Amino acid sequence: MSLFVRKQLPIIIASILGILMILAYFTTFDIFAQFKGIATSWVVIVSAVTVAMGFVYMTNAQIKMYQMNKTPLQLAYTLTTYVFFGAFMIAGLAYKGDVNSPEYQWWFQNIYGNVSATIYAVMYFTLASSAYRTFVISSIESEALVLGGMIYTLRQIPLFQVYMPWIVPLGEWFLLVPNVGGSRGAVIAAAFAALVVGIRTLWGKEVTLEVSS
Amino acid sequence: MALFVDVLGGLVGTFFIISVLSMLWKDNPIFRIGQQAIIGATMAHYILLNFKSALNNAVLPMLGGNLLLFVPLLLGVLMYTRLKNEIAWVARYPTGVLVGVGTGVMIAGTLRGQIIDQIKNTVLDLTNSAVSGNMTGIINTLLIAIGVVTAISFFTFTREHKGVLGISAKIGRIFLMISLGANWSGELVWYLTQLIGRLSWIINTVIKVMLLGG
Amino acid sequence: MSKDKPVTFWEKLGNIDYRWLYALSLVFTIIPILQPLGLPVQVSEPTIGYCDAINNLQPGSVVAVSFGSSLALLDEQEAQYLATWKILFQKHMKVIFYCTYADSALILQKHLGSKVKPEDYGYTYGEDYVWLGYAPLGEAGEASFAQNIRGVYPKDQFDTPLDEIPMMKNINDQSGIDLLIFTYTSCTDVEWPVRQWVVPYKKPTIVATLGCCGPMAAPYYPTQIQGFLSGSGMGTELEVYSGNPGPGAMMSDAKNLGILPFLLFFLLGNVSYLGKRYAGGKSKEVK
Amino acid sequence: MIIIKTGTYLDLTLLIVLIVAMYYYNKVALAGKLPPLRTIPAIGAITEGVGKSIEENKPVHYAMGASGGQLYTQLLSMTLVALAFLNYISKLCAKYEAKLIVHMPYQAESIPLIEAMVRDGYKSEGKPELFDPGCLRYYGYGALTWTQSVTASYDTEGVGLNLSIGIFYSDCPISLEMAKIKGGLNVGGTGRWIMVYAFAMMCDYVFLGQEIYTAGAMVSENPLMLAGVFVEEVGKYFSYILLALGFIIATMGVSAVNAFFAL
Repeated sequence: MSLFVRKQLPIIIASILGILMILAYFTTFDIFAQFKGIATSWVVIVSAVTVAMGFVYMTNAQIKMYQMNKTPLQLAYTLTTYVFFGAFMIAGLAYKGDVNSPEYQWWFQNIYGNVSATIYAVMYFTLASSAYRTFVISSIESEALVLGGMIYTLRQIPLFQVYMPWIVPLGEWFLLVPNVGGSRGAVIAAAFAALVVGIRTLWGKEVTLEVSS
Repeated sequence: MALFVDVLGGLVGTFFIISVLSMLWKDNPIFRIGQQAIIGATMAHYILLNFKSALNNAVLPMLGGNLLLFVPLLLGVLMYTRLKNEIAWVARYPTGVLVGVGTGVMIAGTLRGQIIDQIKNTVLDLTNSAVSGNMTGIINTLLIAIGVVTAISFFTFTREHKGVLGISAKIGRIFLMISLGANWSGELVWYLTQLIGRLSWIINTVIKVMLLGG
Repeated sequence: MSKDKPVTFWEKLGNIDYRWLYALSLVFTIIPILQPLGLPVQVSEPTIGYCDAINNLQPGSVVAVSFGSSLALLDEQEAQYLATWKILFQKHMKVIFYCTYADSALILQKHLGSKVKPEDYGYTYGEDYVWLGYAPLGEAGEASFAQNIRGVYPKDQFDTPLDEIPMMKNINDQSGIDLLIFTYTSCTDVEWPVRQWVVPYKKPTIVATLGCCGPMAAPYYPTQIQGFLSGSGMGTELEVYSGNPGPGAMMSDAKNLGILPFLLFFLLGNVSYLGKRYAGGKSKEVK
Repeated sequence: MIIIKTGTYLDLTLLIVLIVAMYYYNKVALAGKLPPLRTIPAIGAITEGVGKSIEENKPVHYAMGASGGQLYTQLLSMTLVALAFLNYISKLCAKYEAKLIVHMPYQAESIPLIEAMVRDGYKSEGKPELFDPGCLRYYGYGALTWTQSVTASYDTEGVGLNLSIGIFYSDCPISLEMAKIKGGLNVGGTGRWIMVYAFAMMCDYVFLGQEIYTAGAMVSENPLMLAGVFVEEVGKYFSYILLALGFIIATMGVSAVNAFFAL
């Protein structure tokens, strides 16, 4: 197959599609808006069909882990993955209503629901330990970090709201004035960088895509 | 008394909560069993949801006569060529389609939502305060505007942070740090609530109600 | 934790094994769950505004609840929801529930099925409240709902066409709704009801969200939204203000105590830093 | 006939300004006349971290976020930057023969690009045989399985350098802190401002917000990517001008401001 077909044509397709999407945003021509509607629904389908590839790579990783550590315990870990994979697949396919069936929802709520909620809980610990290490008043910048963090933390704890009522307006002020100023500036700056990446992609000069070719 | 299936659900849920929390202590078989189980479970969930979506939104409508939907289905299948080195280049086509559409969506959304609207809000906040004559409001919104300008100046890379730019960048960095602290704080207390919620569920629902019948 | 072994007292103070912090946090959080302490709560203005927006409606007014809740984040918002449902039913509002997130239907099923049963307040399904099921609306969907409810939800959760539901006979769009309660978990979503309900129709609106999303909602209060709840803290405030005890009180107690180990470690970290800086050379080594 | 939608004139102006600036700076870059950029300390820390990994005989971990493979959303630019860094770290690992582990995001559609970046990294250092497909780890759907699996990987395989760049949500507070606790050198950043705090607090070296894009250009050493940094600066000047114009128009009242920004 020619170099053009293997390398350049996919990049040209990306550029053309991107430009058409932008025309849908800027122009009054209905045809572009219709095209945008079709294209955005198509990419969801492409993505959905691709999903089983994850299973291949997951299996690769499981094999790799077992090769690195050939013990009965590691084998048990690996088997656990496939047992639960099978259980969810069966629960999701065998019952009426598939993923909405009570049987599937039982699995989903008791495992997925609890684990996802607990993951957020674990973050409390990681945030607390990182603050123990980092929230040290050693420079103007770190003082600003500590001030923004601690005052708003105390503002959210009911006990401090009652016994230190001034913390409420002060916490709100930090949140609604310096926080808004800083974050708006950061968002704008990052947005320009994102735009440049976008324009470079349309130009056909995005290095990432070139490398992948 | 709670139903057996509820009790079983409670115990399974409790096992997984303890499994996740145990990773804070150190690596252990309970954590690893839970972690591996979740990989399998989420993989299956992801496949089920997506294949159902592909079936309902593409395969069935295509069989119903909308032949154009063959194109995204084919593009999706072409992604799998990545698995074989000799034909891996074919996967660039569906990737190009995704990236092209994504770029257009990104540029259109970023221009207004993340740049022009942010500037508009900065101007409008100050204008509204000035019109209302609220002195505190004017000072606050002026501070926001200063924060915006100086924070942007911090992200200047083509010149060294010296002179006026140095001062501005330094002020901007202070605004940015306060913002980081506030973001951290908002999430810390939220996560604490999540911790309370899970512990409360184990103690008040699983132990007291399901097991002790309270 | 630094890789080098701490030598001085000050260094050791700044290098305590994190697991002590984790263990103390767990213990301090569990105490109030086992034995609620009933520590006081101060009710804030946005919570009062939220509650009063419902209280000020005439009995029989129609309230639409856009319910976008997630199972994983329920701990943060359940107190808000349960107190809100209770207030709505106590005040005899006619309620239209519609779910905008996949998990929301499961949550609502549990709430209305066992935790706050509308029937206990003398409600009849289809006459006093309806549940329109789940559709991933997004902002465009919210706009469509305001313009034509049947266009988005032609049937209710139980597959009954809306035209066959008595309560929905004369309710076709936003004009038949007196108040919107919008619940969400993605901070920027607060803009949706503002853009699609408040700006075009001046519809009274209140919102409920996560604690970390409060700052994004605050700028819209009180000019565009009449009140807002962010996090379980404000859920507790709503329980207190409306006189409907719920899970929030225990949450607040646990928060009050659970945060203390962190505050202690924060102080230790700073004492360690100051000690190292000002007395580090002279400090006695602790073996 | 009006072909441009009302309400997009300002957007279009900004886009044209950026395109013209890109054309200009691309020419300057290809002529080799771009001035040097301000240094970002975190870039140097990446090489330092690879050295540390080799010294300690531990792997280099690369993470682009549990949801970091978004190819058709508004966050696409961050995915592309993360891929640029992946290519860079692959080259470094190939060059110094450090072991690399890539924790892939759950979006399976991004896997071909990820694999291509790593393969290219090894190939461009002349050591394609060192590439091990088993280094690409996939963990199923969502942040919860990802954070747990990444933590398990730190535990069982160790961590020398943990480079985390891309789209991060509530997954990074666990992965970064766990890498730190396990003795890893944390370097990273995200363009999502709401999560930058986690990087600022848990990383030894951090890229604050936009810095990931600039650093991405610097590590690529590609003149066109470096030219992009100058284009971004032009954009920032545009935003200052827009802000100043807004304030001038504000003297005519709130409705004038609304009318101007509705252009």
